[in-house]
Amino acid sequence: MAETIALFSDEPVDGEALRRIEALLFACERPLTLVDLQARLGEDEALEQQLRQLQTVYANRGINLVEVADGWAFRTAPDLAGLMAETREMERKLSQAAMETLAIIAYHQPVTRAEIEEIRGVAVAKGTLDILLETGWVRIRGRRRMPGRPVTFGTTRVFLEHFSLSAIADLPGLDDLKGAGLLEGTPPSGFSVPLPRDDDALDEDEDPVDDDDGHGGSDDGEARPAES
Amino acid sequence: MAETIALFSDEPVDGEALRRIEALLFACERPLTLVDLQARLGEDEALEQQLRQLQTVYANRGINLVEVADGWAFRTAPDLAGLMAETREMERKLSQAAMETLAIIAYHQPVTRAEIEEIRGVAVAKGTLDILLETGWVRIRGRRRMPGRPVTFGTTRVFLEHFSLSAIADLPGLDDLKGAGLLEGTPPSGFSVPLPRDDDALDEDEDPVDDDDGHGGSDDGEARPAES
Amino acid sequence: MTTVDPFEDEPRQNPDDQAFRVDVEGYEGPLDVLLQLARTEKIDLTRVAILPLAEQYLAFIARAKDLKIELAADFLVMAAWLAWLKSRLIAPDPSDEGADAEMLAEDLAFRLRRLESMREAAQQLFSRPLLGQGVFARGMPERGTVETTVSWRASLYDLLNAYGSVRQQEIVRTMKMEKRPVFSIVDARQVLERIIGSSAQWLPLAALVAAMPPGESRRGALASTFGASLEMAREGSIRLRQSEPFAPLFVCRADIALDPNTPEPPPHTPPANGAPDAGETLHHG
Repeated sequence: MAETIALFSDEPVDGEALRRIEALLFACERPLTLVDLQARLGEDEALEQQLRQLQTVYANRGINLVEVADGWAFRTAPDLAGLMAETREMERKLSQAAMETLAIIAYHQPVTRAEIEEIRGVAVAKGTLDILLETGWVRIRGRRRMPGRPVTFGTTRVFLEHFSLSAIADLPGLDDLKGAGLLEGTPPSGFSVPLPRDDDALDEDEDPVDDDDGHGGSDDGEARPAES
Repeated sequence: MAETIALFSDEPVDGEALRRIEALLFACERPLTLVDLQARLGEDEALEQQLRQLQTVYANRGINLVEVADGWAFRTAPDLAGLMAETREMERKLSQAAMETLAIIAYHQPVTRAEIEEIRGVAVAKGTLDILLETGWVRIRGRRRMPGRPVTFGTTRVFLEHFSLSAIADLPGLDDLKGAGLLEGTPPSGFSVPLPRDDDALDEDEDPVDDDDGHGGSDDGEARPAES
Repeated sequence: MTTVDPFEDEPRQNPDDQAFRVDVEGYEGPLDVLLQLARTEKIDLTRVAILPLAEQYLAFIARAKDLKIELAADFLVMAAWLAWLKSRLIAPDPSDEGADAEMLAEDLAFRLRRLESMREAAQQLFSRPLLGQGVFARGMPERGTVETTVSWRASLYDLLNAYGSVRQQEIVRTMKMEKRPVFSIVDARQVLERIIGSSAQWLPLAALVAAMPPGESRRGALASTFGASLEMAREGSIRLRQSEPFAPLFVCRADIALDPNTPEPPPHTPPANGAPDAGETLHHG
């Protein structure tokens, strides 16, 4: 790809003049107009042509010579802008609401938004589910076969990796939670901590997320089923 | 004078890689080290060769690719300095004493104040060292493990950058001075030839500057990251 | 020689001798003077040519003394030392080591060469293409856009803790329900009025308690029912009868209780199985 280093055509080239223009434009902290350049280089009728030549030299390069509103300047080639982009990692903590929702999804999956709300006893903000989907820890598994066909949520492999679980069944059960002091008091009868599973097989009352519903499997808040 | 645009020899050229390196180095006013570049471009064994190729491309241009301060940077060609009158920074007028002291620190580092004074044959005014520290060219490296635990001085990356040195080993005349034994202690003592080093590793007889001794801000100006 | 530096401190005042002051101010200590002398006298420092240099220095000091210039101590120390060195170099004392003087001379020459080399180095350094003077960096550095990628942090403990706190609410909720035995006297009275009002005979209080809505604490229902019946009896709308202490209580509408045709409540027979009856429970309540 040697052609990224453009060459001049047959037109006469004053290499020394190009060097000087190049250096001036490089070192100056603002774009230079023809007048600016002439003030520093001396009057030269060929200046504009030389600028065009220089522009050709840099046409396919990592930096381009561009004419901006207030003069001429070097700029990074637009297609390389991504290279300049600096990615900074920012660590963020999940909110308590998001942690609780995540925990409910982990234990009770596949679970619908309404079911999460029933367990939490408060509504789940749409943003909370969006954040959980963004973490990559939560995924939409399918749709519950019931009126409104609400989507069901489950956890992902990334979730297991992040929390260093070899399998979702490794989440501690009721006795472990009590033993760790995370649950206190006597649970009422019928209180249980489910043994979670996160495999891809759909439950009997789960349908795959259809392509034809046009919602791309988002949790769009669509079809929030009647609360129990 | 088309030859101002240097061409490659027969060696294979990855034009796209050169574009990317060019863009990165052009965007930054400070030198980028190989590590900096690899952080943005990904590991590539050819990087150093590509830098040399790019250096060749720019060899006769108004802007040159130079090795400076353990990194690479684009700089205007030295012969065009006269053109840059308006861009020129206010020159720091250093006294002869300060310039000499700087040279002694550069060539003899790590060096204590007493050693500087021995070489100069005269006391070093406190202000002289303060000025040098303020320029960012000199830093306090550590403490000499000897009675009084005097601080040792050395130079910084900013020093290399300012004086267009690729590394401390590039100090002008260093080899001659070494050959003449002028970097040694006094001759009758007959010590081995020490070479100046500006890396952070402390000498055997150097200690780190303690926090508790109140000389805070010891390493100011030192080793600022290459990218701004 | 590291103690005083007259030339880096305040310029010394020698108003009497302007010319010499100007001359001397360029020097930084005795080594500097020696170096300058070597230069002006073209004395080659690479060879041991200390003798002529020492003579030059001594002459310099003598001239300063003639001009009554107060010289810093280290200038004088150097002069004394050079005078001694000169005498030893010219006429080595066989008793002490003559080689010593030559070594000291070489030492001094080394120091001078070293200082000179640093001066040259400084000059070379500052004649390099200095950034911002001889070479220039990009005037308009381009800052890349900063993309922030969020990495979410949560530990397994956070997760379990959150789950625990959610499910804990369930446990607390259930326990609260158990603690809610509120069946008020007003409620009991409504039920009593309905049942007694439609009944034309004496009714055991225990039966009335049993008729209270289910799901409430029996003990609470008993207390409320008893309280309501006492209230109604006080108002005269019902009559209460108990054949003996701890015997079951019977309740009847006042008008019917007064009717001689109304059958009397059954006589008390203490329960053989010891099951608590209404009266007994009342005493405990």
